[in-house]
Amino acid sequence: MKREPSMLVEARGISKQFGGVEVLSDVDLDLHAGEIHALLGENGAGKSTFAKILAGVHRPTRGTLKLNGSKVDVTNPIAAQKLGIALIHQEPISFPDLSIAENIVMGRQGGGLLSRVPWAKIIADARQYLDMLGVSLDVTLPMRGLSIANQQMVEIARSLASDSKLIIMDEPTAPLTPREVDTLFNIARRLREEGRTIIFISHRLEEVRMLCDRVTIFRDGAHISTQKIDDISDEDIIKLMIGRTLKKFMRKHVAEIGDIAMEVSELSRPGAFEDVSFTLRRGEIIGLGGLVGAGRTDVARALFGVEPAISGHIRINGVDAMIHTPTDAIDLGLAFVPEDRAGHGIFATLSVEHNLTAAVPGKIAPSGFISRSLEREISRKAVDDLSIRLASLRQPIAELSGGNQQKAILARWLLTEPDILILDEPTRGIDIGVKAEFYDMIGDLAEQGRAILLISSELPELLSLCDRILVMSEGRITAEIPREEATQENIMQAAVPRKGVAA
Amino acid sequence: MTLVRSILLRREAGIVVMIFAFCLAVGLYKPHFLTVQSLRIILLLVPLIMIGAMAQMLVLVARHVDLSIGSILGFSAMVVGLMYREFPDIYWLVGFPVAILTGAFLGLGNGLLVTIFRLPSIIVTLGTLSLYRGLTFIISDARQINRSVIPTELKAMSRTSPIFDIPWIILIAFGVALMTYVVARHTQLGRQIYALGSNPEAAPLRGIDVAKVTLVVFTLAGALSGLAGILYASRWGFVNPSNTGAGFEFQVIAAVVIGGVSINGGVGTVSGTVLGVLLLGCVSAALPLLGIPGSTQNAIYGAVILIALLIDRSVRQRGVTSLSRAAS
Amino acid sequence: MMNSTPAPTRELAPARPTWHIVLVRPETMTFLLLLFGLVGASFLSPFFLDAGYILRSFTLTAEMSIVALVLTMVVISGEIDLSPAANMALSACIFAWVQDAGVPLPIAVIVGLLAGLAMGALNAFMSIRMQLPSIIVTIGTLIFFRGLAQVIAGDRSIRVPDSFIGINNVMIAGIPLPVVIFVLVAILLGLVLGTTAVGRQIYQIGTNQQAALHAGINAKKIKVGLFLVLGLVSAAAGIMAASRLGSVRYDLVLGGELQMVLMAMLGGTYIFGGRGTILGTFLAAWLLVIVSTGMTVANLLPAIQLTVLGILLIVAIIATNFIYARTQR
Amino acid sequence: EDIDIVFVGKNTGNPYFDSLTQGFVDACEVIACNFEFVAPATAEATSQIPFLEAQIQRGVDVIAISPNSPDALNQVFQSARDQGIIVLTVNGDITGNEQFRDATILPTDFTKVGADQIEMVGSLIGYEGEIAILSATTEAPDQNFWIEGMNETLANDPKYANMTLVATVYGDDQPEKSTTEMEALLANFPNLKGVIAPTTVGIAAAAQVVQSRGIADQVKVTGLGLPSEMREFVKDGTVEGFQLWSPYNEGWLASYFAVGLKNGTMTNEVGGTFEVPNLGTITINEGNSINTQAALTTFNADNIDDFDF
Ligand SMILES: Nc1ncnc2c1ncn2[C@@H]1O[C@H](COP(=O)(O)OP(=O)(O)OP(=O)(O)O)[C@@H](O)[C@H]1O
Ligand SMILES: Nc1ncnc2c1ncn2[C@@H]1O[C@H](COP(=O)(O)OP(=O)(O)OP(=O)(O)O)[C@@H](O)[C@H]1O
Ligand SMILES: [Mg+2]
Ligand SMILES: [Mg+2]
Repeated sequence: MKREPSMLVEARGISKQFGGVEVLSDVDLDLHAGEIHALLGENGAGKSTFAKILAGVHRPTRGTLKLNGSKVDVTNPIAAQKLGIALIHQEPISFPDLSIAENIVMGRQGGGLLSRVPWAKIIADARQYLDMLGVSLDVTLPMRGLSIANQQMVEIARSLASDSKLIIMDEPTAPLTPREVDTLFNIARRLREEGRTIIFISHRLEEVRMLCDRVTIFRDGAHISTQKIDDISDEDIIKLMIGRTLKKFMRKHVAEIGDIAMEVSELSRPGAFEDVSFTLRRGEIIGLGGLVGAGRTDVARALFGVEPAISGHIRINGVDAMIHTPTDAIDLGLAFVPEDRAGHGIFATLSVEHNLTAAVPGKIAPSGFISRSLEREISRKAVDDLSIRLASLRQPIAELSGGNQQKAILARWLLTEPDILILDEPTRGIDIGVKAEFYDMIGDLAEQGRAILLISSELPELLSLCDRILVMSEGRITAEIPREEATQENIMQAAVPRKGVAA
Repeated sequence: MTLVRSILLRREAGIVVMIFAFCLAVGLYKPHFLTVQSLRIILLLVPLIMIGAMAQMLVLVARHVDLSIGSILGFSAMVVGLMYREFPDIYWLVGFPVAILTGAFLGLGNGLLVTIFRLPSIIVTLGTLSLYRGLTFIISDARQINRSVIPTELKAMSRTSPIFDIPWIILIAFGVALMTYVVARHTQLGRQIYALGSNPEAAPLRGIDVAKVTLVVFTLAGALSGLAGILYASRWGFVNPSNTGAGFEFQVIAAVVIGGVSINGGVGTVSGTVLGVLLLGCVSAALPLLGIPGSTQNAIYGAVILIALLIDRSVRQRGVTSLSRAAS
Repeated sequence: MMNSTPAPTRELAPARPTWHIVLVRPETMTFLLLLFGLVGASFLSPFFLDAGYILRSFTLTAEMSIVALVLTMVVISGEIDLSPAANMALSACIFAWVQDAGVPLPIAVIVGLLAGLAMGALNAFMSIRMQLPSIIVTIGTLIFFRGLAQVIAGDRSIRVPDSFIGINNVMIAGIPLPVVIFVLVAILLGLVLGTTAVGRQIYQIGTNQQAALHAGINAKKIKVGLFLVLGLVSAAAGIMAASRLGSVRYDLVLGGELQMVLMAMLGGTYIFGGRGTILGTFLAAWLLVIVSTGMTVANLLPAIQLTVLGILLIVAIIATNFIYARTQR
Repeated sequence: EDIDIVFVGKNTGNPYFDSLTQGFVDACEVIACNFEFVAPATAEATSQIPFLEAQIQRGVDVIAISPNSPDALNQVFQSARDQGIIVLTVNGDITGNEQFRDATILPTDFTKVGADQIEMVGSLIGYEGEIAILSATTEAPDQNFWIEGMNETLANDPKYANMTLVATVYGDDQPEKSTTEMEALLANFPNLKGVIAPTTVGIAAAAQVVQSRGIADQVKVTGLGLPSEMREFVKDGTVEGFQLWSPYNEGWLASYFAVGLKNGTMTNEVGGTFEVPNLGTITINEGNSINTQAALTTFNADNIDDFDF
């Protein structure tokens, strides 16, 4: 005899825009009381954003939420807390100077500002929750210096302490060891028995299958499907997650592969990546795939001299290169489009023009003084070449859409006439239309004889564009797959951390 | 982990060692420095700085800074002085609530500017440093409040004692330190101040009302500066529109930074601050005994701040190193 | 912060019209305030409106104004320096002390300048190399430099030779030399900041240091350079002040840091870096002179002046933040 | 036509100048002058300059000033006098730069202050024992001049043969520093009998230390102080006596002299004399220096209530 499950959360038409890009559109989702509900989707599908909306971190642009049948407005994290919603953030957040125990309770004790802190109880409770998780830490020590895994455990303990009806775990297992994952799962099941609801976000299908009751799949910010986990196969899940036809982005021409442009051997920066070696030839596009946090960005930053490697060699055009700063790299003909566009790419308040010419001061100011006409001419041409859509060269770049900002960054680098381009997630957060233009541009660049290292978390992108695909996992290159043999499955295989090896 | 903790612990132990070493060195040369009498001198030097340091500590822990506390001190002292002058018959203790409320009000002004307009506190308080000082001149008509105006009972607080022959103002200063300890360590407010300074981005995600806490911190700092203002009148027996409290903020910042309060927020203890204040007191008291001209004092303060900054950084650096070690 | 603007219109948003770009900016506010100040001061006192007097009054703050011009560049690059006033005093004291001890004048000047450079280097070391926040570092060095000046000069005023006195009495086309120097430095720095690649990079560093780094701009080098130039110019300003006053004491331009920061802020320099112009600071320097001279010649209490300074500073940052928020979107 | 007189004080909020200013104000109610008082917020060397420039611009007739610097103001004085403005230094002079002012009005004959102060402390301690000086800043010209006089008197006058000056320290005219210096004196010289503090901040701080330690019968504090600040210490027996002059009379005399000079009824010749109501006949001394009174006034429990400055 099965009872009709009671509904805890009903989300209707939830949408969210960031700076003009719609990252969630009209998501409907029902959550039953006492279920563990998996949320799956590719990187950037909008899972975290949806979670943050439930937890009051973001306000939806449109849409309504019902909790236990009554409409609620989760205006901020405090409100969410009061409604019994707890979120374990994907990147653990903490107060590094406060003790572990305090991090577990901070902000959720009642009482006014002058009410007493019940230290003994806080410490005892913290111990109890961490014990429950099988973690032995001195809870009176400050958070600072805790490993990511332990930070994650503290976050989980925090959500347990909160006594919430809905606990959202955003990739909680990413930094954990298998033993820790087991403990976490046992606790999650116990919480389910207590009638609480858990949203579990993960990229690891086997985990989802072990733990969850139902699964929801997001793709490109849209709700694709919700099913009982037993009713759907892994293949179907992956198909629903990836969704697109690969043909759409097929690279039209394959460029002629030329000389070795860059040769990297045994590059290491302990803590970030180890023993990275590969060669990159002119006209070649190498893909660098892997899960988020695999260390790909760190490799790119090391190659470009932003955060140089500790050991290993880089040879450019057959000559040993010393790259300590980006200036060194630029002089050697490298260019780097960083993944964090707002943080590392654009000068938001400066004009498009100033942004375009930032890396080529010598070109616009041959005599030391900037020539306005030269600058205008160069910028105008760059804008035309990449068909960047803008109202005026003098408008602040922040007023452009994300895709056009990204094109401007690429244009900036093309002005340096680089031989080697490192593109880190160049299409992240830009719309499908511009994406296609980007793919064409990348193909054209290769055809011009440039060497390209393309870091991407989107498998179709890698599959359709790259001549070879390197896969990284936990800071090491775990596979090198030629274009002909590459499939989503074998890339994923190499990308997923091997159980037991992780620590 | 324990490494970080032991360094932090050593920070306070380090100041204690410095105080002892300094006192011993001076004592070898001038044995008089090691007497109870000289302890009394040191303790009488520090009450105002101690109270100001408690105020500044709370502000710094919240990852702000208040440069206007000297001007708030001056303004509050002037308000009380004017009150005593205009209403000579008023009960003298009324000065305390008046000074504290005046200070709180000015502190609230800082807090509002910081929270409403989202301005950096350092610039806001640089502005109010000048503004509040100007207002002090205006309300006083640029005239000093003379010794005869300050009630005898108030002045006597710097001499007379209820217990163990320790003058009232020293007791008050240590009382304030104790209260700050209780607030910082044992109230929600205190912990939220630390949380806010430790990670301002995380604070709202963790349900902390950032604006409210910020306002309270600045108001509290103002109130304490106001208290220091009336104690100034007690200690020195006059209130001068241009001198009273001038440069106070720098002495206080020196004491607090020496005491191990991090300029990056989140870190700082009352005990460290008290020790920092005492160390400065020892230095101030020892200079004349050693015959070192008072004109070197500012250079010494400045150098001490710079050195404390470097120590602060190296402690943090080691903290970061141990973090990356733990992560790898 | 978490609100978002409607997406599709964003990309197509028309560029601001030219008049908007030209007029809606902090410098316009400064200029209007300047006119307003002129009119107001003329009403306050009949003795005010006299070009000779205004120029003479400007000479009194010309040294600080020159330093404020360089400080503007430091602030645009995303740092701040509160120590230049103390640097002026210490450099001037060292200069006067050295020449008082019998060192020939030109060498004494060089020693003074080198001292200023060393002070700039200390600031650069602490804030750039050790990566400590420059605002706190320079509060420390402010106390330290002033304290050292006090150690050197005590309460004494050190005289400079008569031949060295009187830079303010040298007239060029009827304009006192310090004012001429100020104008020239303003033009020079305006050109550097506005038309050279380095100037452009200063804005880029101040706007987004990480992005600048990723674009191959050597932010550290430029910032260190700015601190050094600021140290050197402060020293030169201190020595100019010595020539104007004929003697030097440790309390030279005591509290001048507030005025310098005020000049930069009032001219529309953005406290968080990336925005501001030399023109703005140039106008603000005149504005301040007019405001304070107007009040002084009307025999207003200095108290009122302090109050007005404080209010101006706060209002200036609020207004600048507001204007930038409006034009930034 | 009334004569416009401006007095530029060292700084605002300095109680000493309240009384001095009152002298000007009262005189200008009697004789034909307009008076204004201005002063910078801080007593820093250069802070008076804008105020002087403003007065020149206003075209006043007489600038009276208590200079904050003995030499930094020379250039401005020069341009004032070039415009025919009379420059009088009041209560302090620009020693070594006398050519930049017309005359100086000093409260008393400074050459006698040292001797008077030694006599004062001698009378309090029975002309026997260790004494010390707590002065203003190390470079304060007036104080240093008086201290020189004290040293000479001690060395040359047999009356004081049993008194030894053990230390001269400087409190920089700040209450905190003056207090610690006073405490250090007591610590370093346990047999100290008397302290001369020839500065108003110093004497109050010294008295406060003695009061708080309750050692008024062992250590006698004297020096130069304002009756309004010292009244309490005199009344409770902490201080038996101290000295000063009348700042009021300085302002009073300065006004009469200024108006006289401007009207041509008085001259600025060394050796010349003129009459001032209440003060009698005044002589212009060497270096165009004028004194308002011949000797210091001594204040004690008997007369302190007669003075309100
Ligand atoms: N604060 C923000 N501002 C602008 N864009 C954002 C912001 N947060 C997320 N995005 C964008 O929204 C999209 C969805 O991001 P979200 O973090 O929800 O993805 P996700 O499904 O959690 O991916 P992952 O598996 O990588 O965690 C991405 O394109 C991301 O770049
Ligand atoms: N800003 C940062 N601060 C601290 N740790 C970071 C930061 N960025 C990355 N990391 C950590 O460094 C490691 C490697 O991350 P990296 O960004 O290089 O991975 P990635 O494979 O490039 O991921 P992505 O798909 O997000 O680009 C991860 O453990 C990650 O948590
Ligand atoms: Mg996510
Ligand atoms: Mg990456």
